[in-house]
Amino acid sequence: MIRVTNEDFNINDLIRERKTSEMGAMVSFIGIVRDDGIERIELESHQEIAVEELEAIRDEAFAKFPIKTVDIIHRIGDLTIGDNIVLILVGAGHRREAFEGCEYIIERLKERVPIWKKEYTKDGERWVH
Amino acid sequence: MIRVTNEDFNINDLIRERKTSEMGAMVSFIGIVRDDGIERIELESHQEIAVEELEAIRDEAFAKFPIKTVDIIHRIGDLTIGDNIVLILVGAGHRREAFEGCEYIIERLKERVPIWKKEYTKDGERWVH
Amino acid sequence: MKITIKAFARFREIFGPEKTEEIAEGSTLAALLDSITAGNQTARTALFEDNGLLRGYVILMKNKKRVNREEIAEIILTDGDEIALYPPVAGG
Amino acid sequence: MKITIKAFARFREIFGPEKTEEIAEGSTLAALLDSITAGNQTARTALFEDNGLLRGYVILMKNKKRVNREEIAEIILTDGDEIALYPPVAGG
Repeated sequence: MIRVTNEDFNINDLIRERKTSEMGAMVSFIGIVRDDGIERIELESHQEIAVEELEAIRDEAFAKFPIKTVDIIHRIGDLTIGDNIVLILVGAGHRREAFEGCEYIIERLKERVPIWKKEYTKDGERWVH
Repeated sequence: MIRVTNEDFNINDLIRERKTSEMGAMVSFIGIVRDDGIERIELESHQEIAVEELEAIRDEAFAKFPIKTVDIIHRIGDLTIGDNIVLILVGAGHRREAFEGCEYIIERLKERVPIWKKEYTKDGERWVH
Repeated sequence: MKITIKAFARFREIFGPEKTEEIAEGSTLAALLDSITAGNQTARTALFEDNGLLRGYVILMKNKKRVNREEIAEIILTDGDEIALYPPVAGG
Repeated sequence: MKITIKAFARFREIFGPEKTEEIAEGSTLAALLDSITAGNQTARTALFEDNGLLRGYVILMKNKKRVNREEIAEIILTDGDEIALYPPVAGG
């Protein structure tokens, strides 16, 4: 599942849905709104392209690593400290490829998926680069 | 939390409990019983030493990486295909150290924590080495 | 001919989220960028260096495909094309 | 003196989970291992190579601390010591 959404995610449910008998390892990455002196953030995407780009990254991960499942959920909209931003869940037969696949996806996501973040502090606002 | 237990774990709850405002990344590893032609497995530990060794590995991870939280839950007892075996959850300010900490812990766990696994197949049983 | 311009994040605040620009048939992408920044110093500074080169971080999409920045002076637009303007991405 | 032996996994199946071995005062760890495998070929083969050396994968714990395998002939046991026998671990 690839999703760019206002909704939060439930990692338990997703793990349960994704498990298959050939899966020995699942690695998840969760990005969270960290308190860097901010009050809240706003996430904006070019929705359609963001989904396409995430699908392309997923397909690259499948081609590069012997992994079984990939899910990527990226939230947009108003978020506050402690809120989930992104979930990447990779299932594989063995741990190494699950870790490698998950790291590959988050690195590529940060490089090229059209999602932007604006931070609101008590002194004003700024786009994150 | 370091635990060697018969009980299953709930990753959602653990993530919620562990989040702090300084945390930007959480990486989890879940080991699962994979179908390698087996019917079930039995996990045995030297409970007291296993917990001590996991605590030592946690402390090493804290010393090596700038991470904020570490939880390790390893199950013992009878498990079947698809059951969770182990959960490692690492929280950090940034993604790199969360991934590195989590991988460090699972590698060390496999090397030296006194836990053993017996596989039951339709043809018999064998200790995993 | 009509070209749709979509802009996001910081560029959305400068150019507006979406507008239609009327330019001459056969115009290049470079000409379109000149056109939408003409007489607007903030817009011009957002996209271009002082020397007139496209800023290194600007990402251009033509009909949902990323454009090679070296080719903006050669890319001929056609009626109905959609150009998206991205500032540096910051997801995750 | 009395030494407690705990054995795990495959070694538990061979030696039993826990037993008390009565050996002479001042015995070494090597002597204890000889004693618990005496007359039991399965037990002996589990811990030792044909040439009498401790198998490379055997892990010995003395009072919950890992023993350096090079030193088993020098380690003098005392009454109440606990020795644990581990086959190769396989957690995770």
